[in-house]
Amino acid sequence: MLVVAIEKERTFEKVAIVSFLTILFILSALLMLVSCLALLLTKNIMHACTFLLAALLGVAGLYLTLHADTLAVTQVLVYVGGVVILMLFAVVLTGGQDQESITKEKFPHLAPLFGSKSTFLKAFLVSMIFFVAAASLLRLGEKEIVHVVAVNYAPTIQSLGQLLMTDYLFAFELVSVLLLGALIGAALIARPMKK
Amino acid sequence: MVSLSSFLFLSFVLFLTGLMLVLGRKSIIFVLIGLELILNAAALNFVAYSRFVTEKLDGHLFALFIIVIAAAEAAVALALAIRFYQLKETTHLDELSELKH
Amino acid sequence: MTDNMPQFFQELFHLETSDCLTFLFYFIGAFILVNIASVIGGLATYAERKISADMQLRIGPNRVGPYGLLQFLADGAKMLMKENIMPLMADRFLFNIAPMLCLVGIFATLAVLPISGNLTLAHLDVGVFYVVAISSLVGLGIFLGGYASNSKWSLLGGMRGASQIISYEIPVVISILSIVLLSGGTSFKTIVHHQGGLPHEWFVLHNPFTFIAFIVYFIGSLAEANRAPFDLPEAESELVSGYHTEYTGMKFAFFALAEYVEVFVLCGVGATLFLGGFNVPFGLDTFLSKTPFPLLAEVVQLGAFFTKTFALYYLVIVIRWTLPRLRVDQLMSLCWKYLTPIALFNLIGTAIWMVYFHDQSIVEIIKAAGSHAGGGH
Amino acid sequence: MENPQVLADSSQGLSVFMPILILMVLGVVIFWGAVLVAGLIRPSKPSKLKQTAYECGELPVGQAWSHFNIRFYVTGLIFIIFDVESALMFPAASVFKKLNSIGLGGLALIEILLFVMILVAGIAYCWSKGDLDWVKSLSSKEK
Repeated sequence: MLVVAIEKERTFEKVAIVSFLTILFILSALLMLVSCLALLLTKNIMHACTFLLAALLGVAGLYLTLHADTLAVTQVLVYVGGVVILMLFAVVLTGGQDQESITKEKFPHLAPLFGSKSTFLKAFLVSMIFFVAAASLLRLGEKEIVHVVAVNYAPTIQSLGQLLMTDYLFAFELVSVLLLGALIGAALIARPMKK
Repeated sequence: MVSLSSFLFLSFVLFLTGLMLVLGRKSIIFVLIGLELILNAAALNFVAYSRFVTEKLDGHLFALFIIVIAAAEAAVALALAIRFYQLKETTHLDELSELKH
Repeated sequence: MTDNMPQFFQELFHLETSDCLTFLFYFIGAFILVNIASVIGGLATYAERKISADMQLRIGPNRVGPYGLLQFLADGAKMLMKENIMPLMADRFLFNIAPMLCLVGIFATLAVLPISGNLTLAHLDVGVFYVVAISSLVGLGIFLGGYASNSKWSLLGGMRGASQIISYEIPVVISILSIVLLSGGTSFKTIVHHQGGLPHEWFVLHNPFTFIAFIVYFIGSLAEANRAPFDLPEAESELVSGYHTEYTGMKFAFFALAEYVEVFVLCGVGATLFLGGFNVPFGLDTFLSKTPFPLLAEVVQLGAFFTKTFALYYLVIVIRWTLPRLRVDQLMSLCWKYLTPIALFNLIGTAIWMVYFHDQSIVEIIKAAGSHAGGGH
Repeated sequence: MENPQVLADSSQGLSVFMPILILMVLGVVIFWGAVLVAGLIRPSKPSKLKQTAYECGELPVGQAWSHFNIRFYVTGLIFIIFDVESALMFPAASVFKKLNSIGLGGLALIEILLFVMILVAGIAYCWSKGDLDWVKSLSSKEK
């Protein structure tokens, strides 16, 4: 058993066992954070789509650590195999990446939020520090609840399908009507214009 | 230790990145990327709470519906972006100022 | 019955189960599987050139190694020596990422390939669903490859390749759905468990709808791997080998390797879904697993899986040298106007068949009718 | 081995995803390893002419990122609607056999039938409006 002390909780002495769960969590969280940061810094829109792809794969990895394997696979199938490819098509169809995508000029009359990239990074860092401080403050009070997963919490594809077909049946049928609306609407919009 | 607060932190970062992309960028496609991230942050929260607190599968189904509707929304939004490009030959949002093209 | 591969070996060699030992077994298994898949990809190029030579009454490669078997190693070495040229205005970051995406997408599907009862690396609960999802990374890699090399031909090839792959993914997924409907689970283990060893127990002969689903799956997977009559994106004559025109050296080799390994994975999944995967006829594997050498049962199951997969692979290669190439509009209308409606009505047909006949296959119905008629006199 | 908190193991032990992670990392390592090794072995004499895009020998004309027809997007659009439909159908299909065995098969069949038929109506609309055919020459439409 690879026993490595990751962090000593202040409230109680707990040696974290490096299990695959923690490794998977760290890797996917790292992938997501790095790609989120890269998304903020990049100007090239194709790179942005690739970093979006990496962020979505990171979120799929996080779903795995939450034992939600069906959701992770749906996320990969729908987002990675659909939405990102659609965005790449849209980027190519809207003239590649020659437009300027970052607000270059400063908006004196508007709040600094619409400032240049540097203000964003400063804002990002300040909010990070604020969040970490708040989390650590709150954590003092929060005693680690020993958490036992109930047996019936089995997020397999069968239990999800059963819930979908029985309790959420109305939503299941409604989603197909929504998809029909989206299909007809988008096809109507994207039809070549008759000049 | 992997606990609920770590997932809340991660979805907070996702939400923040999405928000900053939506507000700070001037190209339509960037705004849509930011939107996708915000939707993902919400879905991640649902699953995290369903795993650590409620232990019921409703969170999973809600996240599934979020993914489905986000995909349909992205399809329509990108169709609008392409039509906007056909009319105005640019995707810069400042051109999107009049109601009638 | 142990549930995953490391436990099987730990019991085989009577080791105590431990965390890093599981990781070690998984790592060795993954490494061996990757090498086997690459060698199969290489041998596929050799087999393709040899079979096409036979069909055109000429002798295929026979210089390198006995009967030209090491030809693919010679090609690999040549690729290593080729200079890596990147076009001037190309997008350097995407240019390198694209072949890596293809490769990672294909290697990730290998984890779930159901080679045999205990030797498959990961018996996922969502096996088939996972294979469909991860193999959509390839379409992305192809599009980025086409876009990044900054030439009109490769961009057009990349867009055509990506739109062909994503549109043919729909008939493939819907025909897989009718099999999931029939076997009541997306994990490969339950799908194979519901099929027997003998052909009449396979899903392909279960009912007419699954037979049509097999044909739709086969055509769709041909198109998804850019093979045979659907290889327009890399058609030599029109688009100057499409999206990987600007790639030279090892990156081009990895694009080609990803394509051949993808055909192997799609044939393997097709054999598992429709032709009974690693089921051995007459229950030979259960008999062997009781003998002191349980590994023999695995070897027999491996043999069953690989013969079925290579039979499908041979069909893919023969089709390539018999059918002419489709035009783009024929290709797209075939997918959307013929395959997708057929696959959708097929799905409904399978559901109706299951409700009406209570999941019985044709053979069982005939037997039941026969025994009923016989016993009824 | 498992996280001590998750006592009652839910669907599958998380270690079943370990080979997937290993294979993905292996793919990346093999790709970059081969490219770097090849970088050492092979000659590298970049020249202006060698790095121009290949246009059957002539000098390339115009920018690559030119304007494209929209039919690529319409195909992608129809794909994503059906992709999402199949993503929702997978959980429903994997439970159909169990529902059928306990006698609820007819009800489940009607649900799936309704779900699929609504989307078949969508594709019928696109077919009738000519979105599915690849070459949309408007002139042929008027004749």
